[in-house]
Amino acid sequence: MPIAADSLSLIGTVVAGILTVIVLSFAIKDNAVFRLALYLLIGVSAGYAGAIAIEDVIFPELLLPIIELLSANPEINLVDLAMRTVLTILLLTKLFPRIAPIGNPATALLVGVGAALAIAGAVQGSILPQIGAAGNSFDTDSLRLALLGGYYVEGTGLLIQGGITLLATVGTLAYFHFGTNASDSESAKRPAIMEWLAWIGRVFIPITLASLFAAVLLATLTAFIERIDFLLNLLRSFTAN
Amino acid sequence: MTSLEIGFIALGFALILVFSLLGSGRRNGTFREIKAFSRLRKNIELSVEDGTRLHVSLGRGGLLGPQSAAAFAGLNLLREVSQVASDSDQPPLATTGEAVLALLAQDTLRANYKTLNIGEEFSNRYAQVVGLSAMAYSAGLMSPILDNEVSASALVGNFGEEVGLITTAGQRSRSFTLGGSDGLSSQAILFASANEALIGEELYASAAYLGGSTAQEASLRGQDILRILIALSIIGLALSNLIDVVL
Amino acid sequence: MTYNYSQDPEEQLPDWLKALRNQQDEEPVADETAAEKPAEDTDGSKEEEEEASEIVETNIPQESPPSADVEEETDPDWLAEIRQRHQEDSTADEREIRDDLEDTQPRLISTPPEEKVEEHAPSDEQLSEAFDEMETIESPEPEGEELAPGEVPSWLEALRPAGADKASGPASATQPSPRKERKEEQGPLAGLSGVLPVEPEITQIGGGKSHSGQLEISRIQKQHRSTLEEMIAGQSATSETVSQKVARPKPWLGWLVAGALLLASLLPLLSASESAPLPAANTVPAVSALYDLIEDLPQSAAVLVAFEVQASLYGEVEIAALSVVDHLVEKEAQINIVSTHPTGPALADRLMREGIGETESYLNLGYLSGGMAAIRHFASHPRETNLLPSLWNAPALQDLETLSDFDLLLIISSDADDARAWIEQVGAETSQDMAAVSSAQASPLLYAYLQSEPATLKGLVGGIQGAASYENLRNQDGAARYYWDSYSYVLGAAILLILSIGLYKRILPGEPQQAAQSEEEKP
Amino acid sequence: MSKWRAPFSTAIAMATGILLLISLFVPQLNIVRASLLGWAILLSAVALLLGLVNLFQVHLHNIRNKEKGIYSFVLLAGMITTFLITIVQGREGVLADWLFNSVQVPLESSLVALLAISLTLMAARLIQERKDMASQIFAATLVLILLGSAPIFGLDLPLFSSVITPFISRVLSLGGLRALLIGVGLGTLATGIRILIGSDRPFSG
Repeated sequence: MPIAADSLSLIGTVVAGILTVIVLSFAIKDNAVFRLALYLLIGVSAGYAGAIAIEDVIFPELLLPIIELLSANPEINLVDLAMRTVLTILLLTKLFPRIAPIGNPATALLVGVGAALAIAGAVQGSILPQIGAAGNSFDTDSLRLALLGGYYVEGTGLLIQGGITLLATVGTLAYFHFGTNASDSESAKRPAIMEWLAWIGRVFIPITLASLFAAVLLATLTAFIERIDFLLNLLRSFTAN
Repeated sequence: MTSLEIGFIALGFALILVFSLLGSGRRNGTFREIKAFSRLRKNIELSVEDGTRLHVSLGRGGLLGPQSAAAFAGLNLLREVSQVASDSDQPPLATTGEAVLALLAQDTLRANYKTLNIGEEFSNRYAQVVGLSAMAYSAGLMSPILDNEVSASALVGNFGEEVGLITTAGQRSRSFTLGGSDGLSSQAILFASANEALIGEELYASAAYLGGSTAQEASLRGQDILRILIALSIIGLALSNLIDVVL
Repeated sequence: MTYNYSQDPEEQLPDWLKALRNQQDEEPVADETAAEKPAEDTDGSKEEEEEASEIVETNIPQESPPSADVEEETDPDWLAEIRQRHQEDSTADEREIRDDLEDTQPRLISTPPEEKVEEHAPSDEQLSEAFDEMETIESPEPEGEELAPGEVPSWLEALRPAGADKASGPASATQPSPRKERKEEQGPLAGLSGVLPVEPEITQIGGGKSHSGQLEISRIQKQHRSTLEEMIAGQSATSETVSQKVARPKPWLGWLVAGALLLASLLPLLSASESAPLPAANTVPAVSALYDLIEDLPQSAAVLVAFEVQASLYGEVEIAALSVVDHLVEKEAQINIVSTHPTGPALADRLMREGIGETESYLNLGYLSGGMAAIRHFASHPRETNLLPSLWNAPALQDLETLSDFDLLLIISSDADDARAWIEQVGAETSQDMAAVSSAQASPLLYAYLQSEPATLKGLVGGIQGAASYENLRNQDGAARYYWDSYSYVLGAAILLILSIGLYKRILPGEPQQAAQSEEEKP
Repeated sequence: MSKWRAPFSTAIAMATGILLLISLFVPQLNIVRASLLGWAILLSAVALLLGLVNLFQVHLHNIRNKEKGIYSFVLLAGMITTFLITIVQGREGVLADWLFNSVQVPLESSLVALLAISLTLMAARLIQERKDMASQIFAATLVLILLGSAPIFGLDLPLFSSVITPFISRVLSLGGLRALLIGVGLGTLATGIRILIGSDRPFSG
């Protein structure tokens, strides 16, 4: 049905255009239609996510094996399937506040898995690689080349850059030091050297945050242009017709 | 995993356990001031006094990833907040953008209601999923904040750039917003727009600062030690690399 | 900020740790306070501080009668005090109503001591006494050196609940022991009559100790009073309150920003101008590195694309990704797409169909549910995951058993966390070459991974800027070139707006300054 | 009830977490890892459905109590329609695809576009209202980075684009970024450990 598909596509573009205008209208004034659009988004995205969860996970991982078990498929791992079923049932008790605590073991399992993955992820992904990277703040490969080639000005530049990066890293780390030796809030300051390094951190943290903020701003500005271009093209296609 | 990774994790375990056992938080005195927490307390207190609603938003980080830790930090905060405000005229509202988190938030609130002997007043609606995508989540939070249904919001968990819309709503309605996220971009947005922002690992200290357990305080002590070791390693590595080049 | 000495943090220690810790306490502390006092706490003044502040929460247990959860739900002192105050207020309210309906005789409810205490909880008169008490406690504060200022923070000072005031005041400093006994009321000893004297609670609340009965101050008046006190409670409190009430943004500023950005983006789009210079090729090493990676791919290389794009930033990431994906298609790479976002596969289809115009040269493996856990699982056992199994039997994928069998892993991501998850999890399993195309917002963070040691990310194209460089490298104009002028103008407008709105009040004389954030610890 | 249950759940969380952590570096335990992760993935999908039910309950309650009834009605209508269509047709079905591409994507993209306006205003207000050192450094850095991010009104500012902005992003901000990443990592590690030693128990309802 190519015609129907075309009409659907056209309607879709118009609907998308209207929704875009409605959302952007919030910049002028908060309004009821904007709120309606928000609620529509919540509903549609939730419905979509729920359907995908059933289609891609719950059906193949739970329902299908049960169906296969009922049709006497010998390859089904009974223990595994039993665990899946029990855990699912336990979790479903959370729907009913009175019996919800029965489902705690299921959420506890999720929490345990989450904690383990968090620990592994933090160490493998953030802490150790960044320690390695910060340890190489002086970019030794380039520095070696610069010194070998007699580029002493560049070499000095690399040294200064490395020094700044190193100082920023250590200063920022020191900023987060929680403990103090004071016994009351009046004098609750970090140990002296930490306090000194933390001051450096206080200079570098806003610089880092500003660069991150700038990146988000640039991303959203691009998205803004893309939306305006979309509206412009929609308008053009109407005027052309 | 390499032996270095295993060693680091083991060291983390050991430090937190040792500090927990020693109860070091008491012995060593204070932690540095984090103004965000002082102001959050003030707002909790005002909210309870005024009978207005507190809002704790736990973010949208799933449990099956590193974001789970930020979510757990948010749950700890929720626990502390709900202990004081659950039986007020307007019990606190917990919102999430992740279904598992909503279940945990319900568990947390339910436990507190039971403790306060008002278990029958608990409703699953006090811990809501407000949207299941990043933007839907912020959309779900904008309305109640814009309509002044909450007097103060603590956004503690995993957020992305959408947090900017939430804080914008907070600015428009002039409600207090404290924000802490494990995402660095969202930390930057929160720094620029929230009344108070938690930067870096301050987010994970929220429970300890609001009166958490020995282990929570011990973990701050442990983090301090690990951080010093890390800083020393970084300096040592950098200098040894440098000496290696120069020689 | 002062750490709360006064709570009983051990309550939340895991049971096994508690047991260990109890074993560790060598001192034969006879009473039930043993578990609360660290054995190594020898500093006398500290002890006093602890005791003093612990006394503050003397009345807490009465508010939370022991229940199944109590062992792990101990209030921190400040929260407990607020709640206690609140509950006292509501109790007083209830009493007022009851008094109206029935006689004024206090009814003693039978069993639990806590409830008895509530029955003795303040009437208006008692509240007023308590309020007076508050004054008497607050004023001598400087002289009570054993009560360190940090022990009872100033914010709490203003709202100190009646019972707590009594307990923490000089009078109660002479009777520290009841507090310790009461503390155990919440623990495993709850209910043991020999351990839990009820009377001190009653005497404290019931108020034999009240100093005066001058004014009858109602609850509301008391609230007003405390709010007023709070307002004048000192420099720091004032600055906090002021900074909290940041002015609401003026609506016309929103219109101005929206209008200016709209104009700045529209003008170049309308005129189809392409005058703004693109970033020079080869100036961004990370972009060149990705270009080289793709350029060096063998014929019909197998590329795994982790498409971690959320619908919200699809528009921006599409601009960044088009040129790179087009390059892959040009190199006749076999593109296999996977996503841990439910919406990822649909967006990937959209990119390939609408953006690239390809429907054949890629396989959409679908949605990988389970976030980072699933990535880890997928990285180690790609064939065992829940991705459409039939696709693995496709000729292009038949020989691929592990992720190392792919020639390249390209992460297309709108969010740094998602890209991070792939870098961390795949990096832990294989030494696979990884590169990323990301939204501009994710690129500073991913840059840190580009520079990490060993480098976990080999190349990166971030946002429209990265794409513009990439197009320049390929010598082919694309989406980035199309939007580049608009981008340039919108950026200019944004900078102008930020500076002009931000600075106009400073430049114009006589404008009152808005509330300023204090200059304290905020980094 | 939870008196006996909390220790049991705590034990489960501890055992699961520790087992999974060990299995992450003992290849022989791959089967354990695969099973645990498989169950967790299934459970989070089931939880997502519970989340949907929660959303449904909340908004049904709103409709019944006539609190923002029309909004809640739109939400539920959108949710049920999308859910049913996507379940029946599959993700690639015409209507499901239409709903996704014509409703969800434009709404989300437009909210990000709206965010551009919000962020611009946010930065301006920060300069306007905050006088502390951190905010001033933040504002100055932000403007300097933006000036070198692309040509401004079509004009390239070489000092910014090739010197200042790269220096800020690759030197000045990089050190702080690393430390922030390490800090978040440390917080994550500590939080995870507290759960595995049974101290934090977010499931004990």
